[in-house]
Amino acid sequence: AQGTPVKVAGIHASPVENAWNSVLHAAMLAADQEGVIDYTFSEGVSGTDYPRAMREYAEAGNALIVGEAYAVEREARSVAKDYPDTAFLMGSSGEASGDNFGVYGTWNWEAAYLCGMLAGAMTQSGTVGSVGAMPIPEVNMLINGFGDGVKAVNPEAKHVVSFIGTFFDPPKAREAGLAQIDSGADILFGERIGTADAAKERGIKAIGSMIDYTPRYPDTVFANAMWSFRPLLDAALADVGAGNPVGKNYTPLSLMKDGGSDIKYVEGVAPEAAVKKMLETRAAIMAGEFEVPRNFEAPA
Amino acid sequence: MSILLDILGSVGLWEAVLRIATPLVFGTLGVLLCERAGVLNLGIEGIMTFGAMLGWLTVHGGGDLWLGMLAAAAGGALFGLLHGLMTVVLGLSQHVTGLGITLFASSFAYYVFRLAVPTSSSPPTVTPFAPWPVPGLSQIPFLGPVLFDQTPPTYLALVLVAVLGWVLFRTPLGLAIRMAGENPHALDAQGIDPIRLRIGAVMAGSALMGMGGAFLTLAAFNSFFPTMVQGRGWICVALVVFAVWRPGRALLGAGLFAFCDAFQLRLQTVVDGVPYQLFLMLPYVLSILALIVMARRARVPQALMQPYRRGER
Amino acid sequence: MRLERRDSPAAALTLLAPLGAILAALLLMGLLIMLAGGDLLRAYGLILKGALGSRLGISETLTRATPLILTGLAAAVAFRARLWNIGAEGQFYMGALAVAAFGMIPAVASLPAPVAILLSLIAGAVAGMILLLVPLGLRLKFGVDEVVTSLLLNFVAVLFVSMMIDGAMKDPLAFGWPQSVPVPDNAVLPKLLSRSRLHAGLLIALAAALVIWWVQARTVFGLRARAAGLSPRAAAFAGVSLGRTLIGIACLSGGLAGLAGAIEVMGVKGYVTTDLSPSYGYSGIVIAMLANLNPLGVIGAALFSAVMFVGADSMSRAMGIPSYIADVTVALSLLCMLVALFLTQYRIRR
Amino acid sequence: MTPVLELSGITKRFGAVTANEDVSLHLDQGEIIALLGENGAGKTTLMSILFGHYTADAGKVRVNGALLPPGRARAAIRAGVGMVHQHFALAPNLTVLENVMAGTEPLWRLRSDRAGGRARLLALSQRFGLKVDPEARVSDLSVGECQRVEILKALHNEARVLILDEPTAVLTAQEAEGLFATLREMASQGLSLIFISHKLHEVMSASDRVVVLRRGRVVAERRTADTSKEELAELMVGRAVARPERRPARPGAVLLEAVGVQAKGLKDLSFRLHGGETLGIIGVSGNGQTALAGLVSGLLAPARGDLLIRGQRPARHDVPHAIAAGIGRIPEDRHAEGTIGDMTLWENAVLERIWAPEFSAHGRVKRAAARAATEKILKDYDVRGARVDGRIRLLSGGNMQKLILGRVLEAGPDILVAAQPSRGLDEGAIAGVHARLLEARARGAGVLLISEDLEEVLALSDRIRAIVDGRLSPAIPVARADARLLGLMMAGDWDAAAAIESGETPDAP
Ligand SMILES: Nc1ncnc2c1ncn2[C@@H]1O[C@H](COP(=O)(O)OP(=O)(O)OP(=O)(O)O)[C@@H](O)[C@H]1O
Ligand SMILES: Nc1ncnc2c1ncn2[C@@H]1O[C@H](COP(=O)(O)OP(=O)(O)OP(=O)(O)O)[C@@H](O)[C@H]1O
Ligand SMILES: [Mg+2]
Ligand SMILES: [Mg+2]
Repeated sequence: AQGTPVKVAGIHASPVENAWNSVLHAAMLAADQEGVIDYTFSEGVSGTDYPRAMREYAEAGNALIVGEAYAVEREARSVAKDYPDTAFLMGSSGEASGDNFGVYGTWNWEAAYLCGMLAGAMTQSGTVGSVGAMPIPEVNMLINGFGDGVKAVNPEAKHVVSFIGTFFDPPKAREAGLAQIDSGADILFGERIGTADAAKERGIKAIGSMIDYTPRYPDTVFANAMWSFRPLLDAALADVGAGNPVGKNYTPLSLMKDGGSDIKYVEGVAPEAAVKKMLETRAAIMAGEFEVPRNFEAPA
Repeated sequence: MSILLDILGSVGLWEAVLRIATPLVFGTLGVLLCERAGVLNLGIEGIMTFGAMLGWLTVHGGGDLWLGMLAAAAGGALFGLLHGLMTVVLGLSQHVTGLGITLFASSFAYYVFRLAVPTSSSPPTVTPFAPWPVPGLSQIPFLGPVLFDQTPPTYLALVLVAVLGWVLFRTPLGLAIRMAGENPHALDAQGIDPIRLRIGAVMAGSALMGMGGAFLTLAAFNSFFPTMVQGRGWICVALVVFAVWRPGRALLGAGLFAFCDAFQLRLQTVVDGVPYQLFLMLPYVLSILALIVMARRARVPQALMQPYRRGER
Repeated sequence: MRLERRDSPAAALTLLAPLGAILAALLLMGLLIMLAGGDLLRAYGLILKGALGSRLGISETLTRATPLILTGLAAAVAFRARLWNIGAEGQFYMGALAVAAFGMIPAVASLPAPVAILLSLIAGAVAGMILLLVPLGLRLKFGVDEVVTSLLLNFVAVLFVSMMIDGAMKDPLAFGWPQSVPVPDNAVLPKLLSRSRLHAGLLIALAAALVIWWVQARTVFGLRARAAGLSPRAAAFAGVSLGRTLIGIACLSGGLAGLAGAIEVMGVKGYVTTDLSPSYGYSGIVIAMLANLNPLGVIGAALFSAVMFVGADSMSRAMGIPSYIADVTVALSLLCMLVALFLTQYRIRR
Repeated sequence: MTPVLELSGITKRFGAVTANEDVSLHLDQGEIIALLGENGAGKTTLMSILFGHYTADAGKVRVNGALLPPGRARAAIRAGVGMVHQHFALAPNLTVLENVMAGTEPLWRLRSDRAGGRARLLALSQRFGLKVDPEARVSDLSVGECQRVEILKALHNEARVLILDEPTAVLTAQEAEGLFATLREMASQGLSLIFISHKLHEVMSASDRVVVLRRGRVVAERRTADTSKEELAELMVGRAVARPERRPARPGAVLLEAVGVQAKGLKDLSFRLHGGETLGIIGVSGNGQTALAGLVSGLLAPARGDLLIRGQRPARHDVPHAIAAGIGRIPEDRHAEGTIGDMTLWENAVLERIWAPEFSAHGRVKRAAARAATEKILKDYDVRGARVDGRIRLLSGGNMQKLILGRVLEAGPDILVAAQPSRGLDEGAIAGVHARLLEARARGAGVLLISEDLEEVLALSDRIRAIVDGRLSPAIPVARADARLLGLMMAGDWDAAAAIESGETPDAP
């Protein structure tokens, strides 16, 4: 609603259905609709094509290019160097570089911790499970956050973890979830889409990550560790608009206290006491009185 | 050790085996039928993808689940026809055409999907096939839940194994198909047109591949995603060799493959440090070993990959 | 209606057929673009512009054509001798992995760049060779058909790469991502054009095509290889050692595919991941076929395929059409081209 | 009475080649016709049109007076026409029964009546004395058995007219005799037959009527009783052909000597070959002819014993060394061994000597020289019907053989191993091949002739040995050879031959 929309391009390595990408995609679509940005995107862009897509969008005059550098860290930075007038905001586990290459991470581990607190209180079998893509730091941090939350309320609980070895294979994530249920888990934390399907099939509860899975699995997913891209996008847009370098780490905006992440849960599923305790912890985090440990190591 | 035994003795594992195996069974039977008639169909990966998309789209658009399966079969048959026209009628190279069809069918499926579902952040779902316990049989301890508490397409796949076995080895049609794969000239000399027969077999085989794909979106999962076939088609090509071109053994091979996958997923939850890739390699390596063992017996369809052109020197 | 083989391909058709094929593919693609509500002529213009209309487009097209030339040659060489190498994809990955592994040797970092590059290329080629010698050995020793074995080894190879880059060769600085340690700086291929991805690998690929053409058309080895492929029994009668010839061919073919992987790592990516190749190995087979197994034709076919992909990819971005149209276009061109080539060799008679 | 089969005005062109031109012919019930003609005369084409494999450009086919729709094998089978192809049309991995039954039942039947099929097959095999095992896999059968399966296939389809395309080309003399007995039996049971052959004695002994085809046209038709071999030969080729005369031998030094050679298919084999003589090897097929040819050609290495060339053991027992040592080789199977169909004439002509300095240097092929050498062969050996750069597949059998002769003889070998050199060739071509072999002998080369054609061996050889079960019989001079003695030798009874050999001086070991 203020002046001409900024030209923004999104480059998604996965199809935009992939939960993580869909968060970006939804935020940018919304901004587009509000007239803040003019959004174009490519999806399913392989590692080989990714740098070309970056260059093309840069040459096409986009002011900001949003994407993910994870699989192309080196090349992405070298592209940014070649186009100093374009701002890049890339998902990355690394650091920002130069004036125009900013990075962000998916830090919804605090929310995962809160979800873990509910799960720890609810498990009957004493075993909970998590299905992840690959043991990379951000996934590890998330799953560890969940596990820590579980342990915080239920030190005896067992937390089993499996990785499906790829970022996007829902039927496989479902199989992994079923395997965990077979080994005793009665609550699943689905870092990957497909996990909740296993829970649904076996009639147990599940927790989602990044997006709100509850509408999709109403009786199964009772809590979600939400992540929002909008604060990051807005900050980067502000920097671009003001002519400030975007070569910095935007990740902290993912934190709960900045509104970048939060728990979203269904009332009346978890025991009241557990919810109360969780909300207390949430308030403490918001107030900066409690810090959820950040653990990037692969969960054992 | 006892952990391993626990896993091996669990119902869940064996139930998963059959479930994971189902799309492979469809696909393997499809490849088997094509190859028995003398046509290598490397289009399978793409045809499965297309079947997965079309089956899902049909149901999403309001069709019945079985209508979805049927649509996937029809879509597969259409690509089979294309493959048949190019490789059987024109006699073009079967590998190359197959790879071309895989590329075309899968990218076309993604394209159509994206047009049908323009920008969704979370893909629309359908209500998939639910497990249907066979009355009575599903009560049998252990075997019941493993074999008789599956989704209907899984039962269909099992029935198809028997049907294809019967057709190939007990009916005149099956004999003609096998002869088309062994020596099309001989078939022609007996008054049957090998070209039409081969095209028919490729279409039927491709229809099975399409159904295998649809299983992924209508039973194993409930929505379509690009790249979701994930190499399952190639595995079927290998399984056919492992199966020595016999439907019964194709079931066995698909089961073995699914077992490796299911076991690997379960093992991960209990032990650490064994690279899962080793398990995933196992079926491929076993297939190669199987090839070595049976190579001497030369049971490969002798006219596989050889185009038939009437009256050419 | 019958198909009849022409005694010799009609000269005019040989030129017209590929043009016709491209036209047909573009028309079919047009239908799909119209389905998406796009403007046809604009789309065609954008494809050309995207692939050839800018410095970026040209450099990207050539960058993409480079590995395709090499894998295309790998297939052409093997197919001509009737060695059905469907395993170029796996050989590509093994070549790439070998370069990364070679770079891990501490002494390599202190080598002068030309030496490091040369040795890395050799390492890649040898790895590709080894992977193809396995199915060939099985064929020579046990009579196992190599179509399926080489295809199967692709999956074994990619899983092996996945295992290595997740294990012994994992880059400790890659934030846990499964990727190999990067190749040392002195083994990186020089860029041909600044601010682009175009690298010296293109020259290597072009030189390889010339050399292979010469070997096939002019040398005793080329003649023997073709004889062995067309009729093993007659070749043996003429004194061609089948085993030796096929081993030579396998080394050449596997080596080229391995080289493609090595060059992609040394020129473009810098390290190995399991998505290094968008099916370069499989595409090579199609490209070899489009080129009628002629090594010089492979250059043209690879360029064509790269133009179509890069152009259509860029068009999809510019027009907001699903980006999958790029792959659709390439696939359609390939299928049309196959039919067109057929028509140059056959005529349809009533 | 309408003839069971009537072809009228059949014309068929392949591109520029006219394979059949206005061919008319009829066949009566119970009659055996021999279709005779040179290579490429159009015999197979004509029969393929009749059977619906090819569609004629003009002309009609009638069976029992009814018009046969063109291009439909099914219709021909329905009408009772059966065909035994020149190249067998059998599926090797299927059983005999499966091969016979394929296509005989309605395709969509839910269950194939195997028991019924087997019973019928066995009944037919009884009736015509064609013994086969229905459950045997075809790949395990001998050529003769395969042919029986082919005939049974046709009979199983209730063929009333049976066409056999060169049925004896791959059979031994005994098997051929048996086959003709069967054919006569079939004719006496009311079947009508057409068989194609180049072999005049078969035509004379087995047919009622002979139809001669030349360059696609019917040039003559005779009752067999009213003609002679000589007349037929002349009709076929269009001029009188005489096989070349053989001059007396002038044997020179021993060029090739086998001493107690054992190898795959050969047991304790010894012989000597002198310069300027032809040693003929006769025998029933399957007794080691192929192995013997392979041994001398360098394909098969002795497991024990020695093969000495001019008294020397070669450094390596392989093809290039054999050729370099002066051995010229005419292969038994020119399609599978002697040539590579999709390579050009010049490539086929030089491949086996590509390493020679004339044809290559430093691994580079001297293409101009190779072409020139081929051009010379085409001229000197009268190879017709193709260009130096054309695919050799397009040549007819006889012309292919001429090219092989040319490439072998141009290297000036002093040892020549000729395996079945005139198999499948017509009279004219045979005469040409024989002349070349005699020429080589006259120039002082030793010729090892391995042939199943007794007539040929008698015409060309100076001495004759029989090969039986991988062993060679004593040698007899051709002057002493008679049908009884040769028969004994091939049957493995060598006493008489041994007595003759020890009486002769030159080659007593
Ligand atoms: N499919 C074909 N395409 C082109 N030319 C052909 C084809 N079939 C036969 N011919 C040509 O037609 C002519 C007659 O061939 P055909 O096979 O009928 O001869 P034939 O009398 O059976 O000879 P042979 O004794 O060698 O078997 C030959 O010149 C041959 O090259
Ligand atoms: N002039 C010759 N005389 C006899 N044999 C020869 C001659 N030239 C080559 N050969 C044989 O031909 C075969 C192939 O020869 P060529 O030299 O082309 O291949 P190569 O790979 O170099 O073999 P080699 O290991 O013998 O050098 C070998 O067995 C070789 O011994
Ligand atoms: Mg013939
Ligand atoms: Mg040498």
